[in-house]
Amino acid sequence: MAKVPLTFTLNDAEIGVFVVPGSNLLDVLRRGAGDLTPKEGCAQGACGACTVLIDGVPHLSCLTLAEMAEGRRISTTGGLAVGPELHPLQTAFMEGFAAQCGFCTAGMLMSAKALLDQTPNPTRDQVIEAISGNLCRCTGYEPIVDAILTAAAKMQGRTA
Amino acid sequence: MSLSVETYPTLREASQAIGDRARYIGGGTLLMRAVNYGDQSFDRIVISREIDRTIRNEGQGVRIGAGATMADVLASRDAGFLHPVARVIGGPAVRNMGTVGGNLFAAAPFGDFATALLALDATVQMADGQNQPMESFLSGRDRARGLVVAVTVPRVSEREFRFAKISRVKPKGASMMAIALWLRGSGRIDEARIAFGTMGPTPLRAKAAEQALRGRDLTEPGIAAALAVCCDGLQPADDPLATAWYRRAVAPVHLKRLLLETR
Amino acid sequence: MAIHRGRGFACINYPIGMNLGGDPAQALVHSTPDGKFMVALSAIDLGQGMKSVTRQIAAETLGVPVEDVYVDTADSDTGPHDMGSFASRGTHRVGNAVIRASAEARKQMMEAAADELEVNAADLTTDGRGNIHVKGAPSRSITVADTATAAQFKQGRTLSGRGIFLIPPSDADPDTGEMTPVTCFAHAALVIDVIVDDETGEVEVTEINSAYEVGRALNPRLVEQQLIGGAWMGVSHALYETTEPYYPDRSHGPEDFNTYLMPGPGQIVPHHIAVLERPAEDAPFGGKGPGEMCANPVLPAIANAIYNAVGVRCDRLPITPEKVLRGLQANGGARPQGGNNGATQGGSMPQGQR
Amino acid sequence: MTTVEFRKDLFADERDDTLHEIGKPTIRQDILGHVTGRTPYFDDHLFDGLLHMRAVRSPHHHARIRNIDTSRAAVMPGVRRVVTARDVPVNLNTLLSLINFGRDDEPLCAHDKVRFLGETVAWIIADTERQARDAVAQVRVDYDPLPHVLDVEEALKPGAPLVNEVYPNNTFDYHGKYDHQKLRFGDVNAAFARADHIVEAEYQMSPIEQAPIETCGAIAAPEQNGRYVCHTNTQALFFSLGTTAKLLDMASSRLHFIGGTSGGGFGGKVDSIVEPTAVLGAVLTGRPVRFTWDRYEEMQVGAPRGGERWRIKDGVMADGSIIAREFTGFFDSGAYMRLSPYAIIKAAGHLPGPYSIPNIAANVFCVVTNRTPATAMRGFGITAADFAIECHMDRVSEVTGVDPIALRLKNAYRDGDMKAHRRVAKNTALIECCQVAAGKAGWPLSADLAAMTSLGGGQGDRALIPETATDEEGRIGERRAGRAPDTAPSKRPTGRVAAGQAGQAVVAVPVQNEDMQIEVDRIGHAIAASHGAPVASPAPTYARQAIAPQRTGADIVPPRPAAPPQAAPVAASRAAPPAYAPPSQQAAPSAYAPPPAAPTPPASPQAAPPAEKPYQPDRPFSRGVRKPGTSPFLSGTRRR
Repeated sequence: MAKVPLTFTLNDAEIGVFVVPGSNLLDVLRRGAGDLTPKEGCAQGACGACTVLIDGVPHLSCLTLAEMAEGRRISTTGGLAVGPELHPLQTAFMEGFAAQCGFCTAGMLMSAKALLDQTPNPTRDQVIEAISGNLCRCTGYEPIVDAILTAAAKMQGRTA
Repeated sequence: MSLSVETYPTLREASQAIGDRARYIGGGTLLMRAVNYGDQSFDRIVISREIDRTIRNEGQGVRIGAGATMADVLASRDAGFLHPVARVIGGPAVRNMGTVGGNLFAAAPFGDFATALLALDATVQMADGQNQPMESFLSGRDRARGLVVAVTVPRVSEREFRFAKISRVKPKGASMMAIALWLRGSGRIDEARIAFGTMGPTPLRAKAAEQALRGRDLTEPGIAAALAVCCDGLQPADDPLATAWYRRAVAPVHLKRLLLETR
Repeated sequence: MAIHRGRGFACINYPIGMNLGGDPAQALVHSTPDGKFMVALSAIDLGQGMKSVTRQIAAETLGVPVEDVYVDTADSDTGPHDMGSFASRGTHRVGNAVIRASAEARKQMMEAAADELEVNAADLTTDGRGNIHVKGAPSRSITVADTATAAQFKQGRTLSGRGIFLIPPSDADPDTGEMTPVTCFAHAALVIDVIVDDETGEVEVTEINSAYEVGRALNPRLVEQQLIGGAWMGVSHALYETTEPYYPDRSHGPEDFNTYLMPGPGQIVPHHIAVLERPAEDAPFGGKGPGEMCANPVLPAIANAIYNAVGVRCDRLPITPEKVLRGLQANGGARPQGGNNGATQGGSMPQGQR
Repeated sequence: MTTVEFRKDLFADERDDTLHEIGKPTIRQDILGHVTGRTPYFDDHLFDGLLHMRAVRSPHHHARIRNIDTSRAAVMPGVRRVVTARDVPVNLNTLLSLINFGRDDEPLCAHDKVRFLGETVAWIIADTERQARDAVAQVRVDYDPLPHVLDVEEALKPGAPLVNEVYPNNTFDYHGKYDHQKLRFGDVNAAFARADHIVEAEYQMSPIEQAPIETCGAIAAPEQNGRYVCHTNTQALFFSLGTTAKLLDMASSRLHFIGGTSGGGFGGKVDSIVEPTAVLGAVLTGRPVRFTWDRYEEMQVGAPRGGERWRIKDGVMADGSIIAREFTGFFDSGAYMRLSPYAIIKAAGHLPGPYSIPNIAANVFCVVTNRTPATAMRGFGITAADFAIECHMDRVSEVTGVDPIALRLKNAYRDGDMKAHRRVAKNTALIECCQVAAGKAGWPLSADLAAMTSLGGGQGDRALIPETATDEEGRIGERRAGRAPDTAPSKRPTGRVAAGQAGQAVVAVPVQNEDMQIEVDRIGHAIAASHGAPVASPAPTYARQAIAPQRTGADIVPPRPAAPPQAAPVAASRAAPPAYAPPSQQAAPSAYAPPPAAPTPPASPQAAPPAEKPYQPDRPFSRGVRKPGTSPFLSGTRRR
């Protein structure tokens, strides 16, 4: 089976890999590019654990045909922190006890980041809408919603 | 039976490439799930470099390229009357991926956008230049050949078009039922088109109810006859979300609430 | 044609740990040369916080700051035997094993410090901030770090400990069912408010007021995580979830998260929680595992609230809108039950006026 | 939205709240890994040359396997190995055999017949997951469908299809004697005869999926020295290791299991199926092999919390006292036993719920059916029983006209009460939970109910084991022979067990040596009086979020004066458990001294609320023990 070349930008790094035709982007990111932060929860597009940003907007990497990522700019939780400096969302999730098993967290953070990039001062309902494609089985969602609002406030110099 | 991916420069060429064992990929939300789960019914994936994501006014209608995503619809002022539909489809990621063209092929419990297009009597434009009304397109959907390149939707006012998605999970969940209404007339209903989603193998019209609304006003007595016959012609089935019995039982309730705007 | 409010109550107890015993847990603790402690377990952290709570237990028992303890749960080559993380046994069984292992390590640590300070180990205590000092004389002290270094490089002594906790296996009597099921029980009671749509059978949980007795909140935020997430799961189990919607008929089983239903982030229920702490005698610092029990009372409380709202007994889970609607039709409509239950907004209102 | 308050005022005299690390809201050790995406789950380990394994699954509920033709699959592109039952060294197991419970009844791979939809009949190992799926589709299995049974009570009928030959009665055999677990305490039939009301109902729970976001999975690979490493998300590392060793007939020392971090479990990752499968694949191919369930498999093939059906019959007096309660319970184990029979004993020990009822009888069945085997889930063995019990309490409330909470308080178990499984209740707190929840919700309680306490049980008959009626109905095999038509506890008892009959309670094994014993003054609770007087705080409350209004009961109901303090005797009678107390102290009465100087205002009749008004609890709902002095740890503020 002939593999095909694929290049894309992953968290500001240029990536070139060879992929099996028909692979999904999630598999390519994890096993091809070695970025293990997006997770596979269903491969059906229903859990959101594989959420990544493509050209700045959230996509489900499990439902993205790898070939269609050619030349695109992909962001994952692996690139969220700047060096040792955590993104305010990460800090807020930590301090807000917004994760238990942690498996949904990377996808949640990507959906939340996309929201705050577009809407720095979201309402609670906007936060809920932004994570509506991301399932969490542990927390009951409330700590996650609170953490995103806290991060937004912090980024705006407010206290939530 | 390993998969191959074929890329074509134009929609027309891509359209000619699809066939028994070749599927076109738009947003991927339907096709890639099938790929991931080893669907054995195809082994070629067809991509077109030419993707029509444009949304523009065209005559009396709005033309939406089949490659337009739900997010594109939400970003379009011209398609403003369709925002209530696009907004309730999937989460943000799905809306960035799922296309209008793909939605026409989505089996229950998906296909909310197609339900709306059926109520609005949209026209489906195929790659070979043929045009088809939504209703006949949907009834022949499983045998459809060729690519959809665009749909043209009559431009309606937000007052004339109403949409309800009944889902148990909020804010995002699969449809237990979707209802789209196109109501024309002032005071009394001159013309009504009613489409139900997830009440049959494809979105279906409630023609008896449409008939019964004609000449009536939107009051409880005015709509009573329509509610009584609203399931005529629908073919609800049991599925994990609800039984056919329940769907029939609550269809008039949700239709009533949409008509009287008491939702 | 109305929305009906209802209020329901339920209370429960829950047995902590694997029934009938026979489920050992072990722990190993050792220090690094600079006085940090590693805890090796084969327990599993599946989100409940096993690593975090055993870390606090170890730190408390050792008498060192929690930052100086790290728990590893990963590896069968280094982690001693444990039955696993289920049956609410983690906190109780593993926690006790960690106490024992940490107690033994502490004993070594205190003896090493006593050698350095030239006092009797029994006269020493820890301040929990990394120092060991003579009781009543904080100035006569040595750091844990210096103690560990001395033990390692000067005294030739390990600061390490082993721990096992076992409730021996027992059996139930075939004729009377006599048994010693478990030794400690958590408790909960809650009041749930719902609204029920009498045309569609849809139920919405509007508020929960609860009291959970957890022995001791070893980490209040971890307890809170369990109680909030557990209540969400309880609502989900009551109203949404099943792999067989028409059980015992096997058809139409959901195959994805689109059709396996769970409440979404738009359905967060306001929840007012009180945590009670009555330490259990044989539990680590009295703490009982709150993770399992917290979902249980939600299910019946919702069923009872629905009956209170519309007079339909929902005895089969999950309580789908269809089941409620069929009940309403069988009764010839809603029969609100009322009652002196303190519901602030009792009664019914036309649909659309919520 | 959510508020949390810690009611430090309650049971304050049983607790030392001045510990250093316990009770602190320390952030999770694993949280930095979670938020950076670096937490290593089982699938986050990369191997060169990783192979992918997928199962061929039964399309039938019940069928004999005539033939499996893998010839076409074997030559498919990328296929490295076709694996069938013949490749499994010891292809029969039951999970709890590791603790010597139950009979081996489940193959890792079916060979003679399939017993549920989705059962494994073969595996394919290939270079890519897609290739494995493609080859799975090419395996041809010739089935001879058999009649199947899916309902627990149908399965108990004499003519029901036999599901699993290891259990020829479609039930687990308890103690080599009965086809169900019995619980008998007192004489329910005699009590029913004198009850004012009989309340009966049936309850059911459908199977529920644990639904962790990470599905069950494992990667196994050859290590050095003839060992195999297995990265797994099991909830029970040594269960999975031991099961693998047994099924593969391999010394456990050749297995190196790495896990400990799981993307959710909720009970669904105990069954130890993916681990032996992946290791088998690694053994057969000499390559790293990944075997993981997709979401469909997780939902429909992976074991759910099984379905349960419960019938409850109560004998109730007009005042709401429940004098007899009878249960008939059915657990749907599916085609194999796994953990279900154990959960049934757990359920039997849990009955009749948190209530003191003098006459109890229960028959609980573990039934084999042709469905996906059941396993553990959060609340295993208890969730459905509690659903049934608590719905039933409301039915009793309706029949007797006694307020739902009042009914529960009236029947609540307390310290010193004898439980139906013949052990004394201790460390109870049901009453306080009811009172606090009622107070928070503004649900009115009468003054006497509000003054109740869990400490005041064990008086009179409540502490005694009554003479008990027994029977020998439902011996193994009788039902299938048509000689035991009834599943409910017998109406015609044939034996009596004398009053007071009980064995010894089982307690924890004492510490191995003295060094492992934490000092008694450092355990933080009321085992001995050797540490300083405990302190309590006035009910700190903290709201989760500043945006959420802090909810107090005070705005709902008027304050009330304190109730009388509880006397010491109950506490004084408690003995230190051997688990903690050094041997020398075991026999000593370990009174945790009640607070000597507690300024406890006795309730005065004058201060009580007007008699004509229903009493409503306020907050804090203490029994009046409010002591001065507040621990720095109890300041009531969230330490972030």
